[in-house]
Amino acid sequence: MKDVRLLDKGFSPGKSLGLFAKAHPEAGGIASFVGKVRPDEEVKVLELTHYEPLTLPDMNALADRALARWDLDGILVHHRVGMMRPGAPIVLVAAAARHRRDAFEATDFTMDHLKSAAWFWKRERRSDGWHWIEPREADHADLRRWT
Amino acid sequence: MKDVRLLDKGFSPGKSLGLFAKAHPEAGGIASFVGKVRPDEEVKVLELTHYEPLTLPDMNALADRALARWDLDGILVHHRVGMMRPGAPIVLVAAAARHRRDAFEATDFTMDHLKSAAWFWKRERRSDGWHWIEPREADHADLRRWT
Amino acid sequence: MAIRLVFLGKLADVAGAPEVEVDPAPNMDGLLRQVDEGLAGQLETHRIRVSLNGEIVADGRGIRPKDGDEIAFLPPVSGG
Amino acid sequence: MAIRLVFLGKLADVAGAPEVEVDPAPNMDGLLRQVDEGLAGQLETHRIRVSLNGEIVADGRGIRPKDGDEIAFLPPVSGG
Repeated sequence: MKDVRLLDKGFSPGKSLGLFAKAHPEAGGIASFVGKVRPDEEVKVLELTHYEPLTLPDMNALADRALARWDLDGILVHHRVGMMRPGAPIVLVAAAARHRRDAFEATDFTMDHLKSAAWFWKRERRSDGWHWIEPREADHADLRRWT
Repeated sequence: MKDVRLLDKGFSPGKSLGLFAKAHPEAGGIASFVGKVRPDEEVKVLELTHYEPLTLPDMNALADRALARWDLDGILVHHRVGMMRPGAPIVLVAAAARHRRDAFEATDFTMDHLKSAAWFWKRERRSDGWHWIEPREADHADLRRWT
Repeated sequence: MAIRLVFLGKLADVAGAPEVEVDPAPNMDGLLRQVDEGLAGQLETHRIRVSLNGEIVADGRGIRPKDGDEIAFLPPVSGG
Repeated sequence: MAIRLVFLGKLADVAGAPEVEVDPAPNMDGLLRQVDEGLAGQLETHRIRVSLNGEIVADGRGIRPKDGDEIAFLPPVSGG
Protein backbone atom coordinates (compact mmCIF):
# COMPACT_ATOMS: atom_id res chain seq x y z
CA MET A 1 0.00 0.00 0.00
CA LYS A 2 2.54 2.58 1.16
CA ASP A 3 6.25 2.09 0.70
CA VAL A 4 8.19 5.14 1.94
CA ARG A 5 11.93 4.95 2.48
CA LEU A 6 15.08 6.95 2.95
CA LEU A 7 17.94 5.07 1.28
CA ASP A 8 21.54 5.64 2.23
CA LYS A 9 22.90 3.46 -0.60
CA GLY A 10 22.50 3.41 -4.37
CA PHE A 11 19.38 1.74 -5.76
CA SER A 12 17.94 0.56 -9.06
CA PRO A 13 14.66 2.36 -9.90
CA GLY A 14 13.82 -0.27 -12.53
CA LYS A 15 14.12 -3.08 -10.00
CA SER A 16 12.14 -1.17 -7.36
CA LEU A 17 9.39 -0.46 -9.89
CA GLY A 18 9.28 -4.12 -10.88
CA LEU A 19 8.77 -5.14 -7.24
CA PHE A 20 6.15 -2.42 -6.77
CA ALA A 21 4.25 -3.67 -9.83
CA LYS A 22 4.39 -7.24 -8.49
CA ALA A 23 3.05 -6.02 -5.15
CA HIS A 24 0.05 -4.45 -6.93
CA PRO A 25 -1.27 -6.99 -9.43
CA GLU A 26 -4.73 -5.43 -9.08
CA ALA A 27 -3.68 -2.02 -10.45
CA GLY A 28 -4.40 -1.23 -14.07
CA GLY A 29 -1.48 1.16 -14.33
CA ILE A 30 1.57 2.56 -12.61
CA ALA A 31 2.86 6.07 -13.14
CA SER A 32 6.33 6.88 -11.92
CA PHE A 33 9.06 9.46 -11.86
CA VAL A 34 12.79 8.88 -11.42
CA GLY A 35 14.94 11.88 -10.61
CA LYS A 36 18.67 11.69 -11.10
CA VAL A 37 21.55 13.79 -9.87
CA ARG A 38 22.03 16.19 -12.80
CA PRO A 39 25.07 15.25 -14.81
CA ASP A 40 27.36 18.23 -14.66
CA GLU A 41 31.04 18.03 -15.46
CA GLU A 42 31.75 20.59 -12.76
CA VAL A 43 30.13 18.55 -10.04
CA LYS A 44 32.10 15.72 -8.42
CA VAL A 45 29.68 14.71 -5.68
CA LEU A 46 26.26 15.71 -4.40
CA GLU A 47 25.51 15.35 -0.71
CA LEU A 48 21.97 15.23 0.59
CA THR A 49 21.33 15.87 4.27
CA HIS A 50 18.07 15.20 6.06
CA TYR A 51 16.83 15.67 9.62
CA GLU A 52 15.77 12.31 10.96
CA PRO A 53 12.93 13.44 13.27
CA LEU A 54 11.21 15.38 10.47
CA THR A 55 12.13 14.06 7.04
CA LEU A 56 10.76 10.51 7.06
CA PRO A 57 7.59 11.37 9.04
CA ASP A 58 6.88 14.19 6.58
CA MET A 59 7.43 11.86 3.60
CA ASN A 60 4.96 9.44 5.15
CA ALA A 61 2.47 12.23 5.75
CA LEU A 62 2.83 13.31 2.11
CA ALA A 63 2.19 9.76 0.89
CA ASP A 64 -0.90 9.64 3.12
CA ARG A 65 -2.19 12.86 1.58
CA ALA A 66 -1.81 11.38 -1.92
CA LEU A 67 -3.60 8.19 -0.81
CA ALA A 68 -6.43 10.28 0.64
CA ARG A 69 -6.78 12.51 -2.41
CA TRP A 70 -6.68 9.94 -5.22
CA ASP A 71 -8.02 6.44 -5.62
CA LEU A 72 -4.76 4.51 -5.44
CA ASP A 73 -3.86 0.89 -4.92
CA GLY A 74 -0.44 1.88 -3.67
CA ILE A 75 2.21 4.55 -3.51
CA LEU A 76 5.99 4.33 -3.37
CA VAL A 77 8.34 7.12 -2.30
CA HIS A 78 12.04 6.30 -2.16
CA HIS A 79 14.59 9.06 -1.60
CA ARG A 80 18.35 8.85 -1.37
CA VAL A 81 20.39 10.60 1.29
CA GLY A 82 24.17 10.83 1.63
CA MET A 83 26.80 11.17 -1.09
CA MET A 84 25.88 10.61 -4.74
CA ARG A 85 27.64 10.84 -8.08
CA PRO A 86 26.13 12.83 -10.96
CA GLY A 87 23.74 10.59 -12.90
CA ALA A 88 22.83 8.48 -9.87
CA PRO A 89 19.11 8.07 -9.10
CA ILE A 90 18.07 10.29 -6.21
CA VAL A 91 14.31 9.85 -6.02
CA LEU A 92 11.67 7.40 -7.22
CA VAL A 93 7.95 8.07 -6.83
CA ALA A 94 5.37 5.65 -8.18
CA ALA A 95 1.60 5.36 -7.86
CA ALA A 96 -0.47 2.30 -8.77
CA ALA A 97 -4.11 2.85 -9.57
CA ARG A 98 -7.05 1.41 -11.40
CA HIS A 99 -7.35 4.58 -13.46
CA ARG A 100 -4.47 6.22 -15.29
CA ARG A 101 -5.35 9.79 -14.30
CA ASP A 102 -5.22 9.00 -10.58
CA ALA A 103 -1.78 7.41 -10.95
CA PHE A 104 -0.41 10.37 -12.94
CA GLU A 105 -1.76 13.09 -10.69
CA ALA A 106 -0.70 11.39 -7.48
CA THR A 107 2.86 10.97 -8.80
CA ASP A 108 3.02 14.56 -10.04
CA PHE A 109 1.61 15.93 -6.74
CA THR A 110 4.00 13.87 -4.63
CA MET A 111 7.05 14.93 -6.67
CA ASP A 112 6.08 18.61 -6.47
CA HIS A 113 5.69 18.46 -2.70
CA LEU A 114 8.73 16.31 -2.17
CA LYS A 115 10.93 18.73 -4.09
CA SER A 116 9.67 21.87 -2.41
CA ALA A 117 8.43 20.92 0.99
CA ALA A 118 10.41 17.91 2.19
CA TRP A 119 13.32 18.42 4.53
CA PHE A 120 16.38 17.86 2.35
CA TRP A 121 19.42 20.05 1.99
CA LYS A 122 21.86 19.62 -0.87
CA ARG A 123 25.38 20.68 -1.43
CA GLU A 124 27.68 19.81 -4.29
CA ARG A 125 31.42 19.49 -4.43
CA ARG A 126 33.05 21.32 -7.33
CA SER A 127 36.71 21.75 -8.03
CA ASP A 128 36.71 24.80 -5.75
CA GLY A 129 34.96 23.08 -2.86
CA TRP A 130 31.44 22.57 -1.52
CA HIS A 131 28.48 24.74 -2.52
CA TRP A 132 25.01 24.71 -0.96
CA ILE A 133 22.10 24.58 -3.37
CA GLU A 134 19.46 27.24 -2.76
CA PRO A 135 15.69 26.91 -3.19
CA ARG A 136 14.34 27.32 -6.71
CA GLU A 137 11.39 29.61 -7.43
CA ALA A 138 10.11 27.13 -10.05
CA ASP A 139 9.50 24.58 -7.30
CA HIS A 140 7.24 26.98 -5.46
CA ALA A 141 5.34 27.66 -8.67
CA ASP A 142 4.89 23.91 -9.16
CA LEU A 143 3.53 23.65 -5.65
CA ARG A 144 0.93 26.36 -6.14
CA ARG A 145 -0.70 24.24 -8.88
CA TRP A 146 -2.22 22.03 -6.18
CA THR A 147 -3.87 24.63 -3.95
CA MET B 1 16.13 9.70 -28.73
CA LYS B 2 12.99 7.95 -29.96
CA ASP B 3 12.31 4.31 -29.18
CA VAL B 4 8.93 3.24 -30.58
CA ARG B 5 8.03 -0.44 -30.86
CA LEU B 6 5.23 -2.89 -31.30
CA LEU B 7 6.04 -6.00 -29.26
CA ASP B 8 4.50 -9.35 -30.01
CA LYS B 9 5.93 -11.02 -26.91
CA GLY B 10 5.84 -10.29 -23.17
CA PHE B 11 8.26 -7.69 -21.85
CA SER B 12 9.57 -6.33 -18.54
CA PRO B 13 8.77 -2.62 -18.12
CA GLY B 14 11.34 -2.33 -15.29
CA LYS B 15 14.09 -3.67 -17.51
CA SER B 16 13.06 -1.48 -20.47
CA LEU B 17 13.03 1.59 -18.21
CA GLY B 18 16.47 0.72 -16.88
CA LEU B 19 17.85 0.56 -20.43
CA PHE B 20 16.07 3.80 -21.35
CA ALA B 21 17.62 5.55 -18.32
CA LYS B 22 21.06 4.24 -19.30
CA ALA B 23 20.55 5.55 -22.82
CA HIS B 24 19.82 9.04 -21.43
CA PRO B 25 22.43 9.79 -18.80
CA GLU B 26 22.01 13.51 -19.56
CA ALA B 27 18.36 13.63 -18.45
CA GLY B 28 17.55 14.91 -14.97
CA GLY B 29 14.40 12.85 -14.76
CA ILE B 30 12.28 10.18 -16.35
CA ALA B 31 8.52 10.00 -16.08
CA SER B 32 6.80 6.82 -17.12
CA PHE B 33 3.55 4.96 -17.24
CA VAL B 34 3.01 1.21 -17.38
CA GLY B 35 -0.44 -0.04 -18.32
CA LYS B 36 -1.40 -3.60 -17.58
CA VAL B 37 -4.17 -5.83 -18.80
CA ARG B 38 -6.80 -5.32 -16.11
CA PRO B 39 -6.98 -8.30 -13.83
CA ASP B 40 -10.48 -9.63 -14.13
CA GLU B 41 -11.47 -13.11 -13.08
CA GLU B 42 -13.91 -13.32 -15.96
CA VAL B 43 -11.28 -12.63 -18.59
CA LYS B 44 -9.06 -15.47 -19.77
CA VAL B 45 -7.16 -13.70 -22.56
CA LEU B 46 -6.99 -10.27 -24.15
CA GLU B 47 -6.15 -10.02 -27.83
CA LEU B 48 -4.87 -6.80 -29.34
CA THR B 49 -5.01 -6.35 -33.10
CA HIS B 50 -3.25 -3.61 -35.03
CA TYR B 51 -3.07 -2.62 -38.69
CA GLU B 52 0.53 -2.73 -39.77
CA PRO B 53 0.50 0.10 -42.36
CA LEU B 54 -1.03 2.56 -39.89
CA THR B 55 -0.34 1.62 -36.28
CA LEU B 56 3.44 1.88 -36.03
CA PRO B 57 3.73 4.96 -38.30
CA ASP B 58 1.07 6.69 -36.18
CA MET B 59 2.89 5.77 -32.94
CA ASN B 60 6.05 7.28 -34.42
CA ALA B 61 4.17 10.41 -35.45
CA LEU B 62 2.76 10.71 -31.93
CA ALA B 63 6.23 10.41 -30.41
CA ASP B 64 7.43 13.11 -32.81
CA ARG B 65 4.63 15.41 -31.68
CA ALA B 66 5.66 14.95 -28.06
CA LEU B 67 9.32 15.62 -28.96
CA ALA B 68 8.29 18.79 -30.80
CA ARG B 69 6.03 20.05 -28.02
CA TRP B 70 8.25 19.47 -24.97
CA ASP B 71 11.94 19.77 -24.34
CA LEU B 72 12.82 16.09 -24.11
CA ASP B 73 16.04 14.13 -24.20
CA GLY B 74 14.18 11.05 -25.31
CA ILE B 75 10.86 9.28 -25.52
CA LEU B 76 9.96 5.61 -25.39
CA VAL B 77 6.68 4.08 -26.56
CA HIS B 78 6.36 0.30 -26.36
CA HIS B 79 3.03 -1.39 -27.01
CA ARG B 80 2.11 -5.04 -26.97
CA VAL B 81 0.05 -6.71 -29.67
CA GLY B 82 -1.26 -10.27 -29.78
CA MET B 83 -2.58 -12.42 -26.92
CA MET B 84 -2.06 -11.38 -23.31
CA ARG B 85 -3.06 -12.67 -19.91
CA PRO B 86 -4.72 -10.38 -17.36
CA GLY B 87 -2.02 -8.60 -15.34
CA ALA B 88 0.49 -8.61 -18.20
CA PRO B 89 2.06 -5.26 -19.17
CA ILE B 90 0.46 -3.89 -22.32
CA VAL B 91 2.02 -0.45 -22.72
CA LEU B 92 5.06 1.46 -21.48
CA VAL B 93 5.55 5.16 -22.18
CA ALA B 94 8.53 7.05 -20.79
CA ALA B 95 9.96 10.51 -21.34
CA ALA B 96 13.41 11.68 -20.29
CA ALA B 97 13.92 15.40 -19.81
CA ARG B 98 16.03 17.95 -18.06
CA HIS B 99 12.94 19.33 -16.33
CA ARG B 100 10.41 17.25 -14.49
CA ARG B 101 7.34 19.03 -15.85
CA ASP B 102 8.32 18.32 -19.46
CA ALA B 103 8.76 14.62 -18.71
CA PHE B 104 5.40 14.36 -16.92
CA GLU B 105 3.39 16.23 -19.51
CA ALA B 106 4.92 14.41 -22.47
CA THR B 107 4.16 11.03 -20.87
CA ASP B 108 0.61 12.03 -19.98
CA PHE B 109 -0.02 13.45 -23.47
CA THR B 110 1.37 10.38 -25.20
CA MET B 111 -0.70 7.99 -23.08
CA ASP B 112 -3.90 9.94 -23.71
CA HIS B 113 -3.34 9.92 -27.44
CA LEU B 114 -2.21 6.31 -27.59
CA LYS B 115 -5.30 5.14 -25.76
CA SER B 116 -7.76 7.12 -27.82
CA ALA B 117 -6.22 7.70 -31.18
CA ALA B 118 -3.87 4.83 -31.95
CA TRP B 119 -5.03 1.99 -34.14
CA PHE B 120 -5.57 -0.89 -31.73
CA TRP B 121 -8.60 -3.10 -31.40
CA LYS B 122 -9.14 -5.29 -28.36
CA ARG B 123 -11.23 -8.29 -27.65
CA GLU B 124 -11.33 -10.47 -24.58
CA ARG B 125 -12.14 -14.09 -24.16
CA ARG B 126 -14.57 -14.83 -21.37
CA SER B 127 -16.13 -18.15 -20.45
CA ASP B 128 -18.86 -17.47 -23.04
CA GLY B 129 -16.48 -16.56 -25.86
CA TRP B 130 -14.85 -13.49 -27.38
CA HIS B 131 -16.09 -9.94 -26.80
CA TRP B 132 -14.92 -6.80 -28.57
CA ILE B 133 -14.10 -3.83 -26.35
CA GLU B 134 -15.81 -0.61 -27.38
CA PRO B 135 -14.38 2.92 -27.18
CA ARG B 136 -14.65 4.64 -23.80
CA GLU B 137 -16.01 8.18 -23.52
CA ALA B 138 -13.47 8.92 -20.72
CA ASP B 139 -10.66 8.50 -23.25
CA HIS B 140 -12.13 11.19 -25.46
CA ALA B 141 -12.46 13.51 -22.47
CA ASP B 142 -8.77 12.87 -21.64
CA LEU B 143 -7.86 13.77 -25.18
CA ARG B 144 -9.71 17.07 -25.14
CA ARG B 145 -7.41 18.26 -22.33
CA TRP B 146 -4.67 18.82 -24.90
CA THR B 147 -6.50 20.92 -27.48
CA MET C 1 -4.69 -8.73 -60.01
CA ALA C 2 -7.38 -7.92 -57.47
CA ILE C 3 -8.22 -5.51 -54.69
CA ARG C 4 -7.65 -6.48 -51.09
CA LEU C 5 -10.19 -5.44 -48.48
CA VAL C 6 -8.99 -5.55 -44.86
CA PHE C 7 -11.45 -5.60 -41.95
CA LEU C 8 -10.21 -4.56 -38.53
CA GLY C 9 -11.70 -5.18 -35.11
CA LYS C 10 -15.16 -6.61 -35.03
CA LEU C 11 -15.66 -5.97 -38.74
CA ALA C 12 -13.49 -9.06 -39.27
CA ASP C 13 -16.13 -11.11 -37.43
CA VAL C 14 -18.92 -9.67 -39.58
CA ALA C 15 -16.91 -10.26 -42.75
CA GLY C 16 -16.01 -13.77 -41.64
CA ALA C 17 -12.31 -13.12 -42.33
CA PRO C 18 -9.77 -10.39 -41.62
CA GLU C 19 -9.32 -9.80 -45.33
CA VAL C 20 -10.80 -10.74 -48.70
CA GLU C 21 -9.82 -10.19 -52.29
CA VAL C 22 -12.45 -8.78 -54.61
CA ASP C 23 -12.53 -8.06 -58.31
CA PRO C 24 -11.78 -4.58 -59.55
CA ALA C 25 -14.73 -2.24 -59.81
CA PRO C 26 -15.02 1.41 -60.79
CA ASN C 27 -16.07 2.53 -57.31
CA MET C 28 -16.54 1.49 -53.69
CA ASP C 29 -20.14 0.38 -54.22
CA GLY C 30 -18.89 -2.02 -56.84
CA LEU C 31 -16.43 -3.52 -54.37
CA LEU C 32 -18.87 -3.74 -51.49
CA ARG C 33 -21.48 -5.43 -53.63
CA GLN C 34 -19.08 -8.40 -53.68
CA VAL C 35 -19.02 -8.80 -49.89
CA ASP C 36 -21.57 -9.86 -47.31
CA GLU C 37 -24.62 -7.63 -47.30
CA GLY C 38 -24.64 -7.24 -43.51
CA LEU C 39 -21.07 -6.04 -43.69
CA ALA C 40 -21.87 -3.48 -46.37
CA GLY C 41 -24.61 -2.19 -44.04
CA GLN C 42 -22.20 -1.95 -41.11
CA LEU C 43 -19.75 0.01 -43.21
CA GLU C 44 -22.52 2.54 -43.90
CA THR C 45 -23.92 2.99 -40.46
CA HIS C 46 -20.93 2.88 -38.12
CA ARG C 47 -18.19 5.42 -37.69
CA ILE C 48 -15.84 3.47 -39.91
CA ARG C 49 -12.67 5.13 -41.22
CA VAL C 50 -11.23 3.97 -44.51
CA SER C 51 -7.57 3.71 -45.41
CA LEU C 52 -6.25 3.36 -48.95
CA ASN C 53 -2.81 1.78 -49.20
CA GLY C 54 -1.91 2.83 -45.65
CA GLU C 55 -3.31 6.37 -45.80
CA ILE C 56 -6.55 7.43 -44.15
CA VAL C 57 -8.88 8.97 -46.75
CA ALA C 58 -11.40 11.67 -45.92
CA ASP C 59 -14.09 10.23 -48.16
CA GLY C 60 -14.08 6.44 -48.37
CA ARG C 61 -17.04 6.40 -50.74
CA GLY C 62 -15.13 8.53 -53.23
CA ILE C 63 -12.29 6.04 -53.71
CA ARG C 64 -11.63 5.00 -57.33
CA PRO C 65 -10.08 1.57 -56.75
CA LYS C 66 -7.12 0.43 -58.85
CA ASP C 67 -5.73 -3.05 -59.27
CA GLY C 68 -3.50 -4.02 -56.35
CA ASP C 69 -4.99 -1.48 -53.95
CA GLU C 70 -5.40 -2.37 -50.29
CA ILE C 71 -8.45 -0.80 -48.68
CA ALA C 72 -8.85 -1.15 -44.93
CA PHE C 73 -11.99 -0.56 -42.88
CA LEU C 74 -11.24 0.70 -39.39
CA PRO C 75 -13.93 0.77 -36.70
CA PRO C 76 -13.46 3.07 -33.68
CA VAL C 77 -10.49 1.89 -31.60
CA SER C 78 -11.07 0.18 -28.27
CA GLY C 79 -10.77 2.13 -25.02
CA GLY C 80 -8.13 1.38 -22.45
CA MET D 1 21.87 17.53 31.14
CA ALA D 2 22.06 20.04 28.36
CA ILE D 3 20.19 21.27 25.35
CA ARG D 4 21.14 20.09 21.89
CA LEU D 5 21.06 22.57 19.02
CA VAL D 6 21.03 21.04 15.52
CA PHE D 7 21.99 23.07 12.46
CA LEU D 8 20.84 21.88 9.06
CA GLY D 9 22.08 22.79 5.60
CA LYS D 10 24.51 25.66 5.41
CA LEU D 11 23.82 26.66 8.99
CA ALA D 12 26.07 23.76 9.94
CA ASP D 13 28.92 25.49 8.11
CA VAL D 14 28.25 28.76 9.90
CA ALA D 15 28.00 27.00 13.23
CA GLY D 16 31.15 25.01 12.50
CA ALA D 17 29.39 21.74 13.41
CA PRO D 18 26.07 20.05 12.66
CA GLU D 19 25.16 20.15 16.35
CA VAL D 20 26.31 21.61 19.66
CA GLU D 21 25.26 21.17 23.23
CA VAL D 22 24.59 24.31 25.21
CA ASP D 23 23.72 24.96 28.82
CA PRO D 24 20.10 25.42 29.80
CA ALA D 25 18.76 28.94 29.64
CA PRO D 26 15.29 30.37 30.25
CA ASN D 27 14.75 31.37 26.64
CA MET D 28 16.10 31.16 23.09
CA ASP D 29 18.21 34.29 23.45
CA GLY D 30 19.99 32.66 26.36
CA LEU D 31 20.81 29.63 24.20
CA LEU D 32 21.92 31.60 21.17
CA ARG D 33 24.19 33.79 23.27
CA GLN D 34 26.29 30.64 23.75
CA VAL D 35 26.86 30.10 20.02
CA ASP D 36 28.79 31.95 17.35
CA GLU D 37 27.60 35.53 16.94
CA GLY D 38 27.47 35.31 13.15
CA LEU D 39 25.21 32.27 13.47
CA ALA D 40 22.86 34.06 15.85
CA GLY D 41 22.62 36.81 13.23
CA GLN D 42 21.84 34.31 10.47
CA LEU D 43 19.08 32.77 12.55
CA GLU D 44 17.50 36.21 12.83
CA THR D 45 17.69 37.32 9.25
CA HIS D 46 17.00 34.22 7.18
CA ARG D 47 13.79 32.31 6.74
CA ILE D 48 14.80 29.73 9.30
CA ARG D 49 12.21 27.33 10.70
CA VAL D 50 12.68 25.94 14.17
CA SER D 51 11.75 22.48 15.37
CA LEU D 52 11.49 21.47 19.02
CA ASN D 53 11.92 17.74 19.65
CA GLY D 54 10.88 16.87 16.12
CA GLU D 55 7.91 19.24 15.85
CA ILE D 56 7.99 22.47 13.88
CA VAL D 57 7.07 25.38 16.14
CA ALA D 58 5.31 28.49 14.90
CA ASP D 59 7.35 30.86 17.05
CA GLY D 60 10.97 29.77 17.57
CA ARG D 61 11.75 32.79 19.71
CA GLY D 62 9.00 31.84 22.13
CA ILE D 63 10.49 28.47 23.06
CA ARG D 64 11.09 27.88 26.76
CA PRO D 65 13.90 25.33 26.61
CA LYS D 66 13.94 22.41 29.03
CA ASP D 67 16.83 20.07 29.85
CA GLY D 68 17.24 17.38 27.19
CA ASP D 69 15.41 19.32 24.48
CA GLU D 70 16.60 19.10 20.90
CA ILE D 71 16.14 22.31 18.95
CA ALA D 72 16.81 22.21 15.21
CA PHE D 73 17.31 25.18 12.89
CA LEU D 74 16.10 24.49 9.36
CA PRO D 75 16.98 26.80 6.49
CA PRO D 76 14.85 26.72 3.31
CA VAL D 77 15.21 23.35 1.59
CA SER D 78 17.23 23.04 -1.60
CA GLY D 79 15.47 23.02 -4.95
CA GLY D 80 15.55 20.05 -7.24
